[in-house]
Order: sequence, then C-alpha cells, then structure tokens
Amino acid sequence: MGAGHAHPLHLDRPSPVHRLPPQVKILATLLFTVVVVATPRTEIWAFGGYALLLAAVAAAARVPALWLAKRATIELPFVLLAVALPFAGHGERITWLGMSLSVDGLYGAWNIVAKGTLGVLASLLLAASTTMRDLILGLDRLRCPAVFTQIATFMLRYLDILADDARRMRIARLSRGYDPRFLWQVKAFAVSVGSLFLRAYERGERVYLAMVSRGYDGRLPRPEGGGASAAQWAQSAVLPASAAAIALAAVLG
Amino acid sequence: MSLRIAGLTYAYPDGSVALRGVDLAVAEGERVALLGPNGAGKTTLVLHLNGVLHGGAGTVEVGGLRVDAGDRSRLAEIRRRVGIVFQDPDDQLFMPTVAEDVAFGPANLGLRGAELAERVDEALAAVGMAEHRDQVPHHLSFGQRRRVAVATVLAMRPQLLVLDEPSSNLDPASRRELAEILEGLPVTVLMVTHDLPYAMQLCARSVILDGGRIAADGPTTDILADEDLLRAHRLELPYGFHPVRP
Amino acid sequence: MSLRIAGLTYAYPDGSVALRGVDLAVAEGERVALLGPNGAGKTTLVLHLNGVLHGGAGTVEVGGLRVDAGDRSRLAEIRRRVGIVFQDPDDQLFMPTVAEDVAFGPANLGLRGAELAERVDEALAAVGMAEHRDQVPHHLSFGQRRRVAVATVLAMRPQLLVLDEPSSNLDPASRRELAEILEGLPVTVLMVTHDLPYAMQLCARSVILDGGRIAADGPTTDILADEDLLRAHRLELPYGFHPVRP
Amino acid sequence: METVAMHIANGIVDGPVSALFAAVAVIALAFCVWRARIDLDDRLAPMAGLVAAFIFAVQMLNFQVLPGVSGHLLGGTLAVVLVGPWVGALCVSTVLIVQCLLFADGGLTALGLNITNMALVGTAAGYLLVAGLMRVLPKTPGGVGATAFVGSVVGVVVASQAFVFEYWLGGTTELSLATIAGTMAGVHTLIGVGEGLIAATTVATVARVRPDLVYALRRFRTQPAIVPVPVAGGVA
Ligand SMILES: Nc1ncnc2c1ncn2[C@@H]1O[C@H](COP(=O)(O)OP(=O)(O)OP(=O)(O)O)[C@@H](O)[C@H]1O
Ligand SMILES: Nc1ncnc2c1ncn2[C@@H]1O[C@H](COP(=O)(O)OP(=O)(O)OP(=O)(O)O)[C@@H](O)[C@H]1O
Ligand SMILES: [Mg+2]
Ligand SMILES: [Mg+2]
Repeated sequence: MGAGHAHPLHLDRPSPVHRLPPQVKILATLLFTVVVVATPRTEIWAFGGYALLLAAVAAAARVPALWLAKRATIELPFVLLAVALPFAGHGERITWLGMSLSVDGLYGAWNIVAKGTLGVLASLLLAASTTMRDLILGLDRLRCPAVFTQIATFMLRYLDILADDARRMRIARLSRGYDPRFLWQVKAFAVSVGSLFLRAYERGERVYLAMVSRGYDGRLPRPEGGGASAAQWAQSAVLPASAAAIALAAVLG
Repeated sequence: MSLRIAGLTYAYPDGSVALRGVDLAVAEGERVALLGPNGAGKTTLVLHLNGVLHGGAGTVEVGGLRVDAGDRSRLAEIRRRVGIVFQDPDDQLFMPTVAEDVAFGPANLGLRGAELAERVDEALAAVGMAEHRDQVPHHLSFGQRRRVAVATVLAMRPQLLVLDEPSSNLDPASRRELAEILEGLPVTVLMVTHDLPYAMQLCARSVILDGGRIAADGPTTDILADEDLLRAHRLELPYGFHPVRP
Repeated sequence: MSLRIAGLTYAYPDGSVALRGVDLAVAEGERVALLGPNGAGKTTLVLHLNGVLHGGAGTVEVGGLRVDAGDRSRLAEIRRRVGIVFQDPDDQLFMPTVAEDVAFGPANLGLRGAELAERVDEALAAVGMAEHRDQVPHHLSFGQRRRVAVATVLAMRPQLLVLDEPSSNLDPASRRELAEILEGLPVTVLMVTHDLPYAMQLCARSVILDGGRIAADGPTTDILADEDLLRAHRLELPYGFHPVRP
Repeated sequence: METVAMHIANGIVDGPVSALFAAVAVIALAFCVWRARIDLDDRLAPMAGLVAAFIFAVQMLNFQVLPGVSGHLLGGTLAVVLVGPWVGALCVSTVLIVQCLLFADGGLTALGLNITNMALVGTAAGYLLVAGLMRVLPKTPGGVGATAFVGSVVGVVVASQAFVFEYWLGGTTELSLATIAGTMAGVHTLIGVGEGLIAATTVATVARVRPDLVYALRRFRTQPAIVPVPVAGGVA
C-alpha cells in the first residue's frame, strides 16, 4: 500500500466514474445494494437487470470483466455455503439427478449467490474507482463523525508504516545472514509481530508529532471545491434509480 | 521571535532522564548553534519548543507566550510561529506527494489557491527539489528527503526556525546552499549540529548541552578555540580544519 | 575480498532509473570512497552488493562469487562476507534490545555461548555503546542508533565492509573513533560519504557517481584538488577546510 | 458443512433483521463516540489508528482452521486492552467500514450485523473479561498478556454466537440452529486461540517497553507520567 494511497483493489483509470466525487459514489453504492437485498428472491429476472446495470457501470469505469471476476472470489466461502444449502435445508424436497434437494434450500442458495455477488461487484466497482484517501474524504463530506475519519486517516498512514517497517526489518534480517527456512519458529514470529507493532507505533507517534508541529488539528486539509454538483448527483443517481425501477416493475408485474 | 527556557527537565516514559534543568535564552534574530555529544538531549530539547514533548518540570516561552500543553489555542499559535526540521526526515514526510507534503503546513495556516501554490513552489525551488514535486516522498534518496523536509518548514515562514542536524546527508553543494538560505532569512534560528565548521559559519553564538545540562554558552569562536572544553564534551574540530574568523 | 561490478543498471519499480551502467573494481584490502550528489544512485549501488536489490542488468561479483538472487546458498555465503551499514539506522535495528540486535548477525553465522557474548561485547565497546546494551534500540538518540548500527555489522567481522554515510549524525569524537576503527581493520572498505575531509582521511582512492554513472575514479588527493570536477558534481570542500596531504 | 467466515455477506440474513441491527449499531456507536471523546486525547488518536491498522492487517491474513474452513482474526480484545472499550469499538468499526467499502469484504447491508457482532458484542465480552481478570492477575506484562489471551478466545466465540442469534432471527434459509451454533463455536475457539496468541505477545511487548500505552494498565498506575520499566514477567 504505497503510492498515492492506492489500495490493492484500486484501478487507476481516466474514466467518468473515477472522476465522480467519492461521496456520491458511496451513497449510490449503498442505495443500490439496499434495493438488491430488498428484492424478493423469487424475482429472478430482476437480478438479471441489476447485473446489466453493473455491467454498464463497469464499462463506463473501464474496469475489465476478468479483473472483476478474479476479485469477486472473496465471496467464495459464501458460495460454498450456498452449495451446501440445498442438501441441508428443510421442508419440501425435489429430486434432481438422483439427489434429494430442499426447495427452500435451493432458493436460499440462489438468494445468497445472487445478492452476495451483486453486492460484491458493486463494492468492487466503488473500490476500483476510489482511492482510500478519497473514501475518507467522501465519508467526511457525508457527515460521518470526525472520530471515524480521524481513526481511518491514521489507519491509512499506519498501514504504510507497517508495510514499510516490515520491509525494512526483512531487509535488515536478510543482510545479516538470517535464513528464514531454519529459524521460522513461532517464537521468532511472535517476537517480530510484537516489535513491529511497537516500532510502527513509535514511528507513527513521531510522524503524528511532526504533523501537529505543522498545525494539524485532526482534519486533513480538504482539497478545494470537492463538493458534488447537481449534475454529478444526478449522474450517480442513475444506478440506484434504475435498480429501484426494476424492483418495482418486478414486484408489481 | 525570542525564546526563553527555564529549568527544563524531562524523562522519557521508560524512565531515561534526558533533560536535567536547562536554562537558555535566545534573543530575537539571533542564530544559535546547539552542540553536544550523542545522547546529550538536544533532540529532546528541540521537541519541547512547540510542545510536542511536555510533562516534565520547567517552562518554555516563545515570543512571550508560554508553551502549555493544556491550552490548545495558544499551542496552535506557537506552532504557527515555530518551525521544526526533524532530525529524521522520515518523521517529517507523510503525504502522498512531495508537493502535497510541502503544502500541508501552509494549508493548515489557512492559505489556499494561488497563494498556497506560490509558497510551495518557492520552498521547493529554494531546496532544489522543484522537479520532484509529484514524486512519493519515501521514494526519494535520503538526502532528497532531507531537502524536502527543510522545504516543508520553510513554506510555513516560521519566525523561530529550529533545525535538528540539517546538514547531515546533504551533498556539499546543498549544504552550502542551505547555509545561504539560512543566512538570508530574517528569523531567529536554533540549529543542532555536529558539524562544527557549519556552526562557525552560520552562528555567532554556540551552546554546549551535555548530559541534559548546559555546559557552555558563548561566542562560537571562543568555544571552538577552547580545546579542553571541546574535548570534555566529545567535540573536536575535524581533521584538516583550521578555524579562521569569518 | 575483492569487488567487481560490471554494467550495473537498475530502475525502481516506479520507473525511476537509478543506475545506468556502473563499472567498478575494488581490490582486496583497498579503501574506496564513493562520492556524489544527492540522488546519484549511491545507496542503490550499495544495496546491490549483497543482493538486497537485484533484477536489473549487469553483474556484481564479490570475492569471485557472482551475486545471484536465484542461488540461495551462494547468496547466504555472500551475505556472510559483505557487511552493510545502512544510511538510515532504523533500517538496521529491529531486535528488542541493543545486545540482541548486535548478536543477531553472529548468531546466524553459527556462533553461540561465550564466543557470541565476546563478539557482542567487543563490537559494543568499539562504538562506545556498552552501557546501553539492554536498552531498546529505537529509544536511543539518532547518533546512538547509528553507532549501534555500526556495531551490528562489525560483530559479523565481514571481509568487505560497506558503509553508507557512516559519519552523519555522529558527534565529532565518535566520527574520529570510527575512522580509527576503520583504519585498524584489515578488510576491504567501500564508504559512501558527503564528508570530503573524511574521505580524504580514510580512503586513498575515490570514485564519483552521478546520475547513475561513474564520473571519475582516481586518487582522492587528485580528485579533491580538481575544483572543476568537484563543482560539476555538486561537490566542494567545506568552508575553512584546507586540504593537506596526510 | 462449510462454515461462514466472520464477515457476513449480503443476502444471508433478511432485510428487516439487517435493518434492525443497523439501527442497533448506529445507536451503540453513537454512545461509544460520546464516551470516546473523554478518552481520545492527543496520544490516543494515533494509537487508535495503529490498532485499527493492525487489526486491518491481521484480518487480511485468512488462515486455514480446518480443511475447507478458513477464518481470520477479529482483534477486538487487542483493541480493548490497548485503547479501552469505547475507542476499541470505534477502531474495529472503522476497519469493518473500510473493508466493506474498499475490499468488498462483508456486505454493505450486513454492515450493521457485522459491527454488532465484531465491534460491539465481541469487544464487550472481551472487555468485561479483561476488566475482571485484571483485578486478580498481576499487573505485569505477563499478566496483561494472559488476560489478553483469555479475553480474545472468549470474545471471538461470543461474537460467533451473536451471528447464530441473528441467523435465528432472520436467516434466509431454514437450517438446524444447533448445528450452526456448534460448528461456529468449534471453529471460532480455534481462531480465538490463534488470535489470543498474537494479542498476548503484542500486548506483553508493549506493556514491557511502553506501559504508559496500555489502557488496561492505566487504572492501576500510581504515578501517571514517569514509571520505571517493570521487570518482564516471563512471556516471550
Ligand atoms: N524515545 C525515547 N525513549 C527513551 N529514551 C530516549 C528516547 N529518545 C531518546 N532517549 C534517550 O534520551 C537521551 C537524549 O536523547 P536525544 O535524542 O535528545 O539526544 P541527542 O542529543 O539528540 O543525540 P544525537 O546527537 O545522537 O541526536 C539519550 O540518552 C537517549 O538514549
Ligand atoms: N524506493 C525508491 N523508489 C523509487 N525511486 C527511488 C527509490 N529510492 C531512490 N529512488 C530514486 O533513485 C535515485 C537514486 O537514489 P539513491 O537513494 O541511490 O541516491 P543516493 O546517491 O544514495 O542519494 P543520497 O546522497 O541522497 O543518499 C534518486 O533519483 C531517487 O529519487
Ligand atoms: Mg538528536
Ligand atoms: Mg543514499
């Protein structure tokens, strides 16, 4: 986690989605996910519609499908759970290819896979188009209490320091003849975790003092402007609004 | 901006005592060198000047304002006036790019827009790092990081400038250029250094700190001429250096 | 232990090119100073000498063994022979106490018990840090940390000793004591420094690196006497320094 | 059966129950923010950030508990010992919010559930145990380490049972609750042991070198500012 406070899921692209202010993206993602989760699981076609909406956003954000697919594997434990459900579920059962499956379990599996996948994809698109610092700025503009953004700012800074110190300690050890194959023992690992923590803390404390010395008062200087224009709110409202339209059509139709 | 320290005492949380009653007064516009062996307490003293460290006995006054950790608005005012260049540039740089890091301080002072950009450009140009403005600070060489660290403080235009070993890791030309910048600034300067020729060049007055106490205070030429005094505090003029009056 | 570098080229992952074809040979027992402006690539070069950085073009050979990141056992052998004192002492120190940190290297070389204790005591005594042996390294002053960093490497008794700005942040007496230690060691030394008088005192030969290329290589007295050459690479003798032949 | 990892995804628990727990989380966190104001001085702010970063980093390490079952650490008890219950709950919540938004880990609509389980229930259980144990155990690095270990195991298991309760209220598929409860408890005991070991060494190291940074030790300190380092109490 280094340059420009990008994070492993950030894709640096010049796209209209990347240029949207973070607060409108966060809100759009949240509303979209709420609509998805609120849709009854029997409205199978509605979920297809949501998937198309996300595909359009991905295209606009210039995020490749393969990239999304790979990152979406974070959801795998839940997919595995879903696979088990038709066997473990209760109630009415049907037989398919010689297996006895619970109908409720089948719907349950579909529910988890569909809503889970759509949720993960929406979050991935947000992550791909927003840096960690922008996210914190966005939360700040959404009036998230300052305690959270302050902790998050420091967390961000410390992630850099932890990674940096872990790297420095590794180089220092290697340069003095350490061969991890022999000495990888629980104790050595535990000691280095403890001292990494302390080291990072004390470095971070000094960095914090340096920030305070230059007038830091708990809030990073906001880049100027940064408020979202009406057009930008409208652009980002397209996603949750069309999702809501699909949901209404499905439930009423 | 004058500085007045009285009876300053400090121990770190682990119990090591770093300052044992320091008294020091620096008049407005003076340039003073703070000399002393490793572990003398110089950095600890520096960190008291804007209240970054506090909690021991004694008082620090900057331009007539007493540094008091409890009074946040006064502390903010003091931090506006006192600029500290830390000994380790990695402690000083934390923003994602060099330019943002230099802008951090002035932005906290309320500067915006063209005025802010001008301050940043000016400070980066002064240390010769203008062409690195968009790089990540921790991807620079050590000496380049120190130069940026100096720029972050220059950009705030402090009235009391405190530098902790500013010349270390600078290449010889940058070392001289920094001396020229410091000579041209109409501010009070307190400079910690192990580089006695540098102290001689820049500061008319020197103070020796050892074991957390002031051991000597006087004109730099007199102090550097007193071999016994220097030897008693692990100071000595470098090989090949022949002091000449400036 | 001889050193031979041929056509060494390196770019950091973010694309900045730090070395552009460096050729350098150092004979066994020689002491060579590596000079050059900030950002010249000196540290980058140093980090290649034991394979910490690798992956560019060119070759590095230490005592006839080629440094090759793929061959772990040979790399371990090379790291046994090459001792590097990093520019930033925080890069070097990581154990919970000073004594454990100094013992880390020799213990990896297989030393145990009394022999190990003796190495540690000797190295700490050499840098004058024996009384701090049970302290936490990052609770020391910057200069004290640098001295411990030197001790961690001395304790390994390397055959090729590489020092990246060893004298920076040291008090003048420690600076001289380090020079005396280095003069007394019968090993090959490559020393990066911005302290030209120090280079003059310790190294008969100097090499100037600038922009990732070797710009000059010759006797230190000749190089330091060539004002145009020095000026072209942001080097200059400090104020008040009059070179005299040792 | 495969077991749900700790971060609940969208669609596992139904909408109304998710909304209910979102409300619970907001109210409880508002209370924590109010109480944390008292604790959060100049020094605690960076400490809270580091604890959050540390939890964030260890939560990224998913490790195999049993074949086919992986879990990760929660870090609630570690946070409580170092920064106290109120700031601790905020640290864990911050990590959960950032993970959910930037790492797609845990569903956005399940955020209330995840915060309730990991930042509130797990942390509270850990804290109560730590507060109790610190009365009887020695106030040494060893003592705090042992406390952190026990607190972590219990905190993690209790947090996993909170999920069982939520699933009982609003699970989208009917499953045998006894099986879920049993599996969750079993798996999370193992996770808890791993977590306990990391928390114990970290806390013991910090307590040895910077006792002033350990919240759980603060109440018992006689002198607030300068205390000689206590002799290490036998924990690695
Ligand atoms: N964070 C810390 N915790 C505990 N002790 C410390 C800490 N920092 C410094 N010390 C101790 O306090 C004393 C003074 O340290 P300080 O850093 O002020 O020295 P200094 O004069 O700046 O030395 P140098 O020239 O090496 O930078 C030393 O004995 C040092 O070991
Ligand atoms: N981690 C890094 N990532 C990217 N670029 C880097 C990194 N470290 C150094 N550089 C760049 O590589 C070049 C050489 O850096 P290096 O640290 O080798 O310089 P140096 O000669 O040691 O300078 P100094 O005298 O300031 O220590 C510089 O231009 C620097 O900006
Ligand atoms: Mg210092
Ligand atoms: Mg360097």
